[in-house]
Amino acid sequence: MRISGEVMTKKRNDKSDTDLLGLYRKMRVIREAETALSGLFANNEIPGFIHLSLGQEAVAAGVCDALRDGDTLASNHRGHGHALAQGVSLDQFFLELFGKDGGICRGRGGSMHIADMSVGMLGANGIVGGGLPIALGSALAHSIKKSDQVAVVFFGDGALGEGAVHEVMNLAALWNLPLLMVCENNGWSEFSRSSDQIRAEIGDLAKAFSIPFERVDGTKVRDVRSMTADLCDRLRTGQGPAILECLTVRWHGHYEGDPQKYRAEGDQETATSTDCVALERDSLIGDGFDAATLDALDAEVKAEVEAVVIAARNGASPSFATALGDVHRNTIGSHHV
Amino acid sequence: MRISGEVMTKKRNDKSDTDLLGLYRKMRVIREAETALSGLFANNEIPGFIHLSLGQEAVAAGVCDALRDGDTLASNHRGHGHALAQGVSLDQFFLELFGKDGGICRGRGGSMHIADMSVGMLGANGIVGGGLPIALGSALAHSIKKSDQVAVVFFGDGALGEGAVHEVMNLAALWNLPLLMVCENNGWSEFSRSSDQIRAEIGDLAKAFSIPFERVDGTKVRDVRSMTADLCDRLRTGQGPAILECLTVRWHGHYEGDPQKYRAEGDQETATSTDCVALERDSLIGDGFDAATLDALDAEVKAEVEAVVIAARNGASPSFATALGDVHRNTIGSHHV
Amino acid sequence: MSDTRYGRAITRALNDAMEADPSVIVMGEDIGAVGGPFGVTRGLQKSFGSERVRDTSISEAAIVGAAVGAAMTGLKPVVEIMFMDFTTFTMDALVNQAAKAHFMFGGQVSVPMVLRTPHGGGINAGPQHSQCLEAWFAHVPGLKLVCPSNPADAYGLMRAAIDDPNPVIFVENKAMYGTPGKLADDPEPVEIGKARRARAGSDVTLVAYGAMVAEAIAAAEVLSAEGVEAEVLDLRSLQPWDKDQVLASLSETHRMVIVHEAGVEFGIGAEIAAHVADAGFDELDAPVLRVGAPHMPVPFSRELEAEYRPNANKIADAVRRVMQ
Amino acid sequence: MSDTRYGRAITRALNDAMEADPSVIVMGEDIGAVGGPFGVTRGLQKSFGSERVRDTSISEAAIVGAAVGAAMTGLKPVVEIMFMDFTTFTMDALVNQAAKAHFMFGGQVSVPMVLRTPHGGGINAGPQHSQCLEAWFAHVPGLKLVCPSNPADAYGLMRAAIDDPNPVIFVENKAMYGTPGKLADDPEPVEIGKARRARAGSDVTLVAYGAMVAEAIAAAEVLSAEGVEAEVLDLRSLQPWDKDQVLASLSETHRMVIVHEAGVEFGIGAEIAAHVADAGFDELDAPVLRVGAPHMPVPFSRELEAEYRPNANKIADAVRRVMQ
Ligand SMILES: Cc1ncc(C[n+]2csc(CCOP(=O)(O)OP(=O)(O)O)c2C)c(N)n1
Ligand SMILES: Cc1ncc(C[n+]2csc(CCOP(=O)(O)OP(=O)(O)O)c2C)c(N)n1
Ligand SMILES: [Mg+2]
Ligand SMILES: [Mg+2]
Repeated sequence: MRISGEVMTKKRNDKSDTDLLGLYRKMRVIREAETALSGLFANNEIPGFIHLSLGQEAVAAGVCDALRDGDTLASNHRGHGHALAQGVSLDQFFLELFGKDGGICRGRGGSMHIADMSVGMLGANGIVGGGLPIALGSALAHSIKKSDQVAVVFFGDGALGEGAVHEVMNLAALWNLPLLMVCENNGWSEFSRSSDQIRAEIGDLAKAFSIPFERVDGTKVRDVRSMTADLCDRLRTGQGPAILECLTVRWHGHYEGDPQKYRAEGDQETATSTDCVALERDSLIGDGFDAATLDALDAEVKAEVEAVVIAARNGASPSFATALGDVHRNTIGSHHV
Repeated sequence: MRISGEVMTKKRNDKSDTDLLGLYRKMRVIREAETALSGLFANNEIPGFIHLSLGQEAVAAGVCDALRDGDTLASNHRGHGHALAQGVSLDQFFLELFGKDGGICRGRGGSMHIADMSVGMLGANGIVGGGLPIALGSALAHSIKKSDQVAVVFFGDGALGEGAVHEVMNLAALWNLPLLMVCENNGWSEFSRSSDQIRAEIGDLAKAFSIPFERVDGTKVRDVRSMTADLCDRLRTGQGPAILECLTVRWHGHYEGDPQKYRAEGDQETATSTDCVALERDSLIGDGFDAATLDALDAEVKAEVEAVVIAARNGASPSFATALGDVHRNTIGSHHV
Repeated sequence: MSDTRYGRAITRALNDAMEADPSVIVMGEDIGAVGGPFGVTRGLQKSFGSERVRDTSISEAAIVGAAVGAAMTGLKPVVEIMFMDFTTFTMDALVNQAAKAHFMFGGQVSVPMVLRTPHGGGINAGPQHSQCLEAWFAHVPGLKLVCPSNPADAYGLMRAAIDDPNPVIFVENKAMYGTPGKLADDPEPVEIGKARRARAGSDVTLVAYGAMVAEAIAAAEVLSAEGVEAEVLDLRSLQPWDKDQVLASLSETHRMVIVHEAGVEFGIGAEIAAHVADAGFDELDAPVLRVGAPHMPVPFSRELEAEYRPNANKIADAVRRVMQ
Repeated sequence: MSDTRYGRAITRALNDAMEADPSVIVMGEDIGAVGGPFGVTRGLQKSFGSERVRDTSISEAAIVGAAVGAAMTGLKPVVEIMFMDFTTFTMDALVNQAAKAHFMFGGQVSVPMVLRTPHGGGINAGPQHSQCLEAWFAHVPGLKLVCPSNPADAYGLMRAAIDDPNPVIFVENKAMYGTPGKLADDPEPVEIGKARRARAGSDVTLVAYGAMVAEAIAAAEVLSAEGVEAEVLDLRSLQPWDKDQVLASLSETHRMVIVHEAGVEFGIGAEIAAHVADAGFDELDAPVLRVGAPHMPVPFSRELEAEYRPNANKIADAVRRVMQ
């Protein structure tokens, strides 16, 4: 079993200084990485299409920061933040988005398929709702192995349209599994208001399945983090699954390049007026951190992303023959992750 | 459009004498037909496998009796009662179960696929939950055509495991469709207690989707009928979908031949101690019908079933060439039912 | 005649069908105001309202199942599944319900519905947004299956698909939405089941469909310079497919190469080759070759995807092999 | 050596695998106390408990998806899907998730899971409980696919499938659960991808799998009396399949008939015939024929189903055609 490994920042439940800075740094990394990606995409440097989580960084950072080594995570199409917060290395991340051989998926997956078994990241997913059954199974494995690990899955408010999501809620409850289902409610399902697609509140569905449910302001990273930590504490002691709804805002279009004509006048401006990264920066200042420390951190992250982008852009291309030889895992060899 | 046609008994919302006798007769027909089938199956006269609804007759009779010409109905694997109550002719029903050319599906479908467009019966279904999306679409058609027809679907308590069922609840609510979802809760999902499979009460799910919900004692045919009629009145005036849960009992095994070793000591005896047909007979006696009238009706139904069985057994076999020529509807010709 | 594009021709077919028949409705995810991510339904909701041009939740299974029930109740639904990869969710509704209802219910009812969906690569959409899964549907009795290669056929096949009383899977090629072409002022339906000779030739028959028709023609031009004249047949319909025309061409050329973007193994081309190896055996002067994708998921990166996809070069190489 | 049956051999394989490896678990609908409607998992829950032999709700999509996640997290799940017709609900989990994870994630992870499911007719189970849908899975890169024809292979292939680090679809034939046969006292896995010569012969090669192997042998016996000696190859694995052995046999017999219970059109046999029409072309002395079900849903009635299914007579007729 290789599910374990390094994480970007030490994960702790206490709120020491390094911890708070580490948490903030996670958000910063996501912000800088995706801001860079937005430009690169516009410049036609990134193949395919990408869904940015700008505005939603606090959810990814807050949830993943509360996890422990060996926990597992399944994500969705808007998964850059989840991957980075979970500790996927920044250079392998960018190499993948550029489609390079050094990418975490060797250039075969791209934005919607970032996975990194060394940090328990079981994969972003191009299929809406696709991560939930996978996370259910991962939680089942934790439970059967009698470990105190948890499985976490991120999904959007629009994913409630998919039946399998409801199947998973039922089975997680029925089997009392350590599964934390994190709904990132940004109000949108692609080009539509989720309220035009989904008639149920997730909290009411949770109630119907007798699953403990919490809702937090997903732009407050500390609230997200502490609520996740609390819920995971319960999960680790065999108290069954939980659902966490994080109210958040989508700054950009559904995908980059989306002209967003469907978005009402001023809506995007309202959304971007809530900046979870800036909010946390203000909190840190309020806590007594000095601006210079934070400026330095910001600059360092920015420089790191810039350096990584330059390296990734020039990464080696993947070999077709290697890819073709990798459709199956060879029968001889390790059978496990 | 051919959805319309004869029905077994006139459908009325008042409770006149003929009406009550008609309602009782429906239950009787189902009881006799399935009792006969049980014997025929044991005798290896019926191909394939069959799921009997003995004990549950009041649900089928009560619901279907409240429907109107032009309403549509989708059913499930335990659908004999639904078909007969909806007005599928007894001889075409038996011919189908024997696999004969004169069967309502020309011997191609059998027990799990009884359909009769002339009475709006869109089909039993071998796929658990399979009827719900179909009924949703039928309700959509009623709605788009601005008719006041309703679509009804029967499903079991075990079907709540299927995600598509939840998708349908959401869409029916979202689109405010005239869809009545009737859950026959017999406590069983095949060889398991449904409570060992499903963590949510259907009433709580209904609530989560803001769908009006009612629960009735499904062994009381008059209660089922009047609740259905009330709900359909609402549906016909554009007030959106409803869910009706009918508590009922499964007398026989999941399928005929099921040894039911999983059933606790005495459980089946308890189940069969509730006889919805006998209950209604008692009610009729209480209402002043004399036993002789009812005896005559019972005898008549029994004789009819016996005659139909004899005829069906000797029905002509279907032609393979005809079947092979019927995979598609010919392009030239009617495009509608 | 007017200029159009592959995607716009489909839009027009939907529009014309909705105008001609009030029972035609269109459903799908975000197909209304925005017209879907590829814009194929753009403008329809404005013309026909949100009842008939209906946005749905992300519920592919229920939507396609609902199309079955709606079709049984007198509508003619056209459902968009945003990427063919998501038809994985619709298999029960299509295979166990739509495909079988006519047969299984003794011919009582038909299911006049269309499922539109784009397949194929070329835009680096990665392994879950690029698949060509049409072989699955061709194997299912009761379904029809078409895949146009140009705007005029896209229009004509869509009209025919909507008119057809049976469930039809209408496969679009997402890299071709912008492909230009001509459309008659009063365009006709294209009969389902009939191939089209896209290029005449006497030395070898190239059988293709979808995006590979243009590649086959390009290969034929190259080969022509080498003295080999390839006939190119555009299948257009995959189930049923035009056995007669394929065999007739073979009996002129005696050589055949079958081309599709989908994976070769157990793909559409396998059936055509197998049929030819039976009914056309005596006409064959060379092995039947197939050109298609290798047996691997569609890779993301530009280089990998480019090498993954079949193209004129690979087709020409295959023809050179059968001409030896 | 001991006497066993097809179904019991699978039970024993599951039992032995669970004993050998605590990471093997079994999941499905009603597979626990009752052992499933066909009794294949009977006794396992008693031996291994309800954690490892786990009853599920009627939620095929989530169960198979959960198997993917469990496999990624170190378990080796074996999932029962009660009838192959219900794999329609599992396509996303299998095709978009299980099949692609190893490739799409750059080789980081494997998905060692098995999906067991019975296909086929013969018990008048009707159009939604009798389908043979294996051709779909053979077309999907990343999945393996096997279908045993006898108890010993059922055991050996199941052990190999569970040991395999990739997702394997294990197709059982529901009419064969009671078929008797021998099993070694200490039976070995059967390598995936290797065919088995079920009968030697020099005049024609019959390629079959599953229930049709016995029919092919029966046909061969009849033909033998007519002076035609048919070699019968039991494919056992369908993806990958044993191209070498099939071509080797062809190069001895120069004639081939391919047989399966599934529909002929776009079925497994199409790929085999197509491959032979390419790589084996020079060895062929006669058209390649296929025997399988006609392109229609599986009908219910006894007469219709009997006529629908391929059998020894139809196989013998096809052989007589290629011997002309
Ligand atoms: C099965 C499936 N259906 C449709 C899509 C197309 N699609 C991608 S994202 C999306 C909207 C998802 O909304 P939500 O889950 O709220 O996530 P968000 O984009 O808001 O983060 C849709 C419809 C898909 N990828 N997969
Ligand atoms: C998709 C699907 N999965 C599994 C089955 C097998 N199956 C048939 S009926 C049944 C139990 C259904 O229980 P419920 O819905 O409560 O109906 P009941 O049999 O109690 O009337 C199962 C598991 C099936 N027919 N279809
Ligand atoms: Mg959203
Ligand atoms: Mg039940």
